[in-house]
Amino acid sequence: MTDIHPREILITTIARLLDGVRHVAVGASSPIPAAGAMLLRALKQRAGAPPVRISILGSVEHNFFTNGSAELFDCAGQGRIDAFFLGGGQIDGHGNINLVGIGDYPASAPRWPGSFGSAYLYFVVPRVILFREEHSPRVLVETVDFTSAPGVSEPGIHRTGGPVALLTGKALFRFDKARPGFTLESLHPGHALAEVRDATGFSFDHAGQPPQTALPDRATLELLRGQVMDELAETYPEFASQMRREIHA
Amino acid sequence: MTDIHPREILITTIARLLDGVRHVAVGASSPIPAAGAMLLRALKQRAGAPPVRISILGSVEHNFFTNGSAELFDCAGQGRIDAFFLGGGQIDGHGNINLVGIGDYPASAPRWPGSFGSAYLYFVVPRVILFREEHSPRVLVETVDFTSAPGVSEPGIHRTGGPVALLTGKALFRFDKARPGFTLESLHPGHALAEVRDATGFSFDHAGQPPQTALPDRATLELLRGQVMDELAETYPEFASQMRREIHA
Amino acid sequence: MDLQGMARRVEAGMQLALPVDYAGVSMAMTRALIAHGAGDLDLFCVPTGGLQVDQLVGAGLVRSVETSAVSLGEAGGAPRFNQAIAEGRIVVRDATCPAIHAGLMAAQKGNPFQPLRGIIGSDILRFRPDWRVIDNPFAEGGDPIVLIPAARPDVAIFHAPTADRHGNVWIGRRRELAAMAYAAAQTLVTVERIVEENLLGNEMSAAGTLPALYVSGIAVAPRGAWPYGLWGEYATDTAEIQRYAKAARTPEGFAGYMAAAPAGEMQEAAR
Amino acid sequence: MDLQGMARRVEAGMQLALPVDYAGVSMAMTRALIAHGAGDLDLFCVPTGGLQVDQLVGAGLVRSVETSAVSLGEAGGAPRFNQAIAEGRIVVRDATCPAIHAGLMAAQKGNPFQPLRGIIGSDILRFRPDWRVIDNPFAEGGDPIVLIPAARPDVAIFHAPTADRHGNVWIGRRRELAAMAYAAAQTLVTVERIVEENLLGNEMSAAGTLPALYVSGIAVAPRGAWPYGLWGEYATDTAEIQRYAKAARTPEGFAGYMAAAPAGEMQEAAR
Repeated sequence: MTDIHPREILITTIARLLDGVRHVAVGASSPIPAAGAMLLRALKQRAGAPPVRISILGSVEHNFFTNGSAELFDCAGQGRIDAFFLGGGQIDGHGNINLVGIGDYPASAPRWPGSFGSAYLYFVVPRVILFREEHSPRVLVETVDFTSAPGVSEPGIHRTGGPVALLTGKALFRFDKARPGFTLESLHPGHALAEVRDATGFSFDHAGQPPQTALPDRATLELLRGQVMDELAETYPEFASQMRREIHA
Repeated sequence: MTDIHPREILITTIARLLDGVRHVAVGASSPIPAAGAMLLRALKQRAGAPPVRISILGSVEHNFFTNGSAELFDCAGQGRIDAFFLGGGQIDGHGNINLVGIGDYPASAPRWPGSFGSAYLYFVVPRVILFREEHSPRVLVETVDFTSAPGVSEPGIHRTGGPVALLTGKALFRFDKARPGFTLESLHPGHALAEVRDATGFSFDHAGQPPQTALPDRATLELLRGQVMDELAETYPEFASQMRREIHA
Repeated sequence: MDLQGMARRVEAGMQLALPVDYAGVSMAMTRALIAHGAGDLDLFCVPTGGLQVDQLVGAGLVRSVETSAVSLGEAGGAPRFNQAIAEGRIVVRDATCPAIHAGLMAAQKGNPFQPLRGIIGSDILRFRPDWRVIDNPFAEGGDPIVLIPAARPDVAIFHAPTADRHGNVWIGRRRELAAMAYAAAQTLVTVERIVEENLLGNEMSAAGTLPALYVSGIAVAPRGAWPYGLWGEYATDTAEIQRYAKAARTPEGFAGYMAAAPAGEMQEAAR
Repeated sequence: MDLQGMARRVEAGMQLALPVDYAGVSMAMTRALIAHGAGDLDLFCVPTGGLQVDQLVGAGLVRSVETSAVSLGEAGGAPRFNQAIAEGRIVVRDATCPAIHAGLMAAQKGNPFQPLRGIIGSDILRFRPDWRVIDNPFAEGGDPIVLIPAARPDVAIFHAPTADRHGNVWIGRRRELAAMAYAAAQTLVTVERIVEENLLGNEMSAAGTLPALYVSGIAVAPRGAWPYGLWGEYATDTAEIQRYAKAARTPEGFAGYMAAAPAGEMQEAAR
C-alpha cells in the first residue's frame, strides 16, 4: 500500500463529519463529498449499523427521486435530508457564501453560475459541510461580495440548518454559530498554522498547536481503495481513474 | 322514433348550456351531465367545430389527469376548465348550495356526505350549472342551512366563476349574479308555472307566460340515441341501458 | 412486515391520512387496526372518506375526522359515521377537497401554510378557526385569500399494486398517495405483491414509483383494497359495499357484519 | 407541427420557461427560435440554464433571465451569458432553485403566491423587489417568511422521448416539465418520436405522461436535445459542449460556431 493521497484524507474526514446521518445528498459534480458519503455507508455496512442513504443529484444510479428537480428541496424541507455540501467562489468568516460573482452586483465580473439551491438548503439541512479544495485568500475572504446564503440568521428566523464545518485542501474548521465564526480543528499533513493563516482572509480561533487531521487506518483505506472506489467509478469514472493512477504512481 | 324522454330534454338542455366550452369536467356519478357534454361534443364534431374535451372524474376512459386527485382543482385554478356541474341537498334563491346537512351544524340530521370541491370550484369555474332532478321545496329553499359554497361574493373577493343556470326535472332557470337571484327561463313539457312556483322554496323572476324548454330536433335526437348513448354506456352502463329500455318501452 | 406488525405502529391519539375510495384504500389494514385497538384516532381523508372511515368510526376508534366528504358512493351515506355525528360522538372538521390537498402540499414543501382561492363566504371557513384569511400582499389592497395550515399526519396508510425488495412502491398516477407520504411522519403500505425488479431501475416504472425513502413499512395483502377496487387490478365489489351499508344501519348490524368476516377470509371468499 | 411552425408561436417580448440541462432541453427549438428571430425574450430557467440560454443570449434575442444559475457544467461558465452581464446588456433576476419551483407551483394552483422558507438574509432577496416577506400568520408573532409570486410564462419549451397521436407527452419522472406546462399559457414540445399507442391507455405509461390538455404543439426532432443528453435515450456529448464553450468565448467565435452547423446537420453528424 502506497502513501495516503491528500484526497483520501479529505474523503475520510468527510466520512467522519457525516457520522450519524441517515440520508445525505450530494451535488452533481462533487466526487469527493460523494466518496466521503460512500465511505461512511461502507463503514456502517461493515459494522452492521443502520444503513446510510445517499442521493447524488444528476446521477441515474443514485437518484432516489421521482418528482422532478423540486423533490430535493421538498425532501429537505420535510427534514428528510440530514447533510449536504456547499461550496462557493467566496466563503467568509461568518459562514456566508457567494456563488454569484465578484464586484458590484449585478454587473459581477467574474460572474459565477449562481446561487442554485443554497439560499434554501443552508437553512433547512441540519449538517451543511462547506467544502472547497482551494484554500486561498481569494476564496476565504473577510466578507463576501454577494451573500448567496448567510451563515447565521437573526433570532426569530426559522432555521433548522446551517454550516457545521469548513473543509479545504489545507485544514478542517468547525463553525460556531453563536460567535459566529470558524475554529481551526486540524491541519492536514504537510500544512502549518502560519501557512493556513496566510491563506485565510478571515480571522479564526485556533489552539496554540493545532492537531493534525486524523488519517484513515489501514482497514478504512482498504475499504476506500476497494469497494468505495468501485462504487464511485460508476458515477464519476474519470475522477476515480485519476485517483487510482495517482495512488499507484 | 318514440316520444322524447324527459331526460333527453335535460341532456339536450345541458348540451345547449355548455355551447362554446372547450373543456368540461363532470363528477363521478353524473350520467345526465356527462351525456349532455357528450352530446355537445358529438354535435361539434359533426359540425367540424373545434373539439370539446370532457373529463369524467373517477372514469378510466375519460380520465385525462395524471397528477392525482389534486389535478382537477389545479386545472380549474389555471382556468383550463370552462364548465362544471354542482348539485346540493339544498339550493337557495341566492345560488348558495348545501352539501353538508339539515339543521344545526355540526349536529346535522340528516348529514349528507360533505362539500367535496364545491367551495373552490364554484369560485373558479366560469360556467357552473346547478343540476338537480328533484324539484321540491325541500331542495329549492329560501335559505340553505349550511353554505358549502356561496352563489355570489362581495366585490373585492377573487372570483372568476359561479352559477349560470339551475336545471331541474321541471324547469330551467338563469342566474343573475347582480340581483342576485334566479329567473325562470323555460318550463319542461308537462309542467306549469303554478306547479313550479309551488315546488320552489325561493321566489324567482319569470315572464307572464314562460316558454317551453326547447326540444331536441330529429337529427340531435338520433345522435343522442345512437353515438352518445354508446359512448355513455362505456362509463355508465346501467344508466344507459335503463334509458334505452324506457325509450323503447 | 406483517399486517399486525404494521397496525402496532399506530398508537392511540395519532392522526392517520387515508386515501379516497378509488385511489387505493388499505381495507386490509382497517381490520388489523380494529384488532389492534388503538383509539382516539384523528382521521385525515385525502380528500374524502368511505368504508374505511365508517368502519373505524363504527369500531369506536375515532375521535375526529377531517374530510371533504364521507359516503359509500352508490351505496349511499356512511351509516356509522352519520350516526356518530348525529350523536355528537365524533368531531368533524369539514373541509373542501383542494384545502385537504393544500394542507398536504404545505407539509410537503416544509411550509407553515399554503394559500387557496375560493372558500370565502362558505360556512366551511366559518367553522375552521385553524384556517386564516389575509389580504394578498401582492394586490394593491384588499383581495382576501385563505391560508390552509400544513397537515402533518403521523401515519399515512394506503394500498398499492406492487412494491419491490428495496421498499419502493408503485403508485402509478395516483400522486395523492405520494403527497400523503411526503407529508406524513410514517407511511404504511399494503400491496398486492412484491416484485423482484427494482422499480427505480427503469424510467418507465420509476415515473410512477414512490421511493423507499418515504416508506416506513410494507405488508403483502392480496386483494387488500377489497371490497374497494384497485386501479389496473380489480373492480369495486359494489354488492359487498351495499351489503355492508344495509347491515351497518344499526350498531348491532355493524357488529354482526364485522364479526362474521375476519380479515383474510372475506378476501379469500371474494376471489 | 414542424419546428419552424412552433418557433413562430413565440413572439417578441414573451417569457419562455426552459428546463435544466438534464431534464430535456429542446436544443432543436433553440436554432428554430434563432432563425425565427423574435427578440426581447424573458427567459425563466427551471431552475437553472445552460447552453440554450447562452445561445439565445448570444443571438441577441434575450432581454432578461430569471434563474438560479447559468453554466455549461463541466465545460465551465456560460460565455455569452457572462459577457452580456458584464456589459449590462441583459437583466438577470437571480433566484434560488426552490423559489423557481415555488413560482411555478403558485401558478399551477391558481394562487397569487407560494411561501418559501429560507432566503432571508440572502442578497438574492435584497435584489428581488417582486418578492415579499410577511410574518407567518400561524405563528404567535414574528416568524418572517418569503412569498414568491406566481410565475406564468407565456410559453414552456422542452424535449421529451415520446408523444402519441392524441398529443400526450411522456415525461417520465421529470415532473418539472409538467409543472412548467401547468403554469405556462402555451407548451411547445419536441420529441424523439411519435408512438402509435395511447400513452394514457395503460397505467404504467400514464403515470409518466403529461396529458394533451396542457400541450399546445409537438414536433418530431430526433436527438433534439443534442448536445445535451436525454434520460433513458442518449448521453450528453460533453466534447461538443466543450467545443462550443471554447468557440463562444468571443462574439466572432460564437457566430462562427452557430453559422457552421445549421440545425439538423449537427444532429445527423452526431449519430
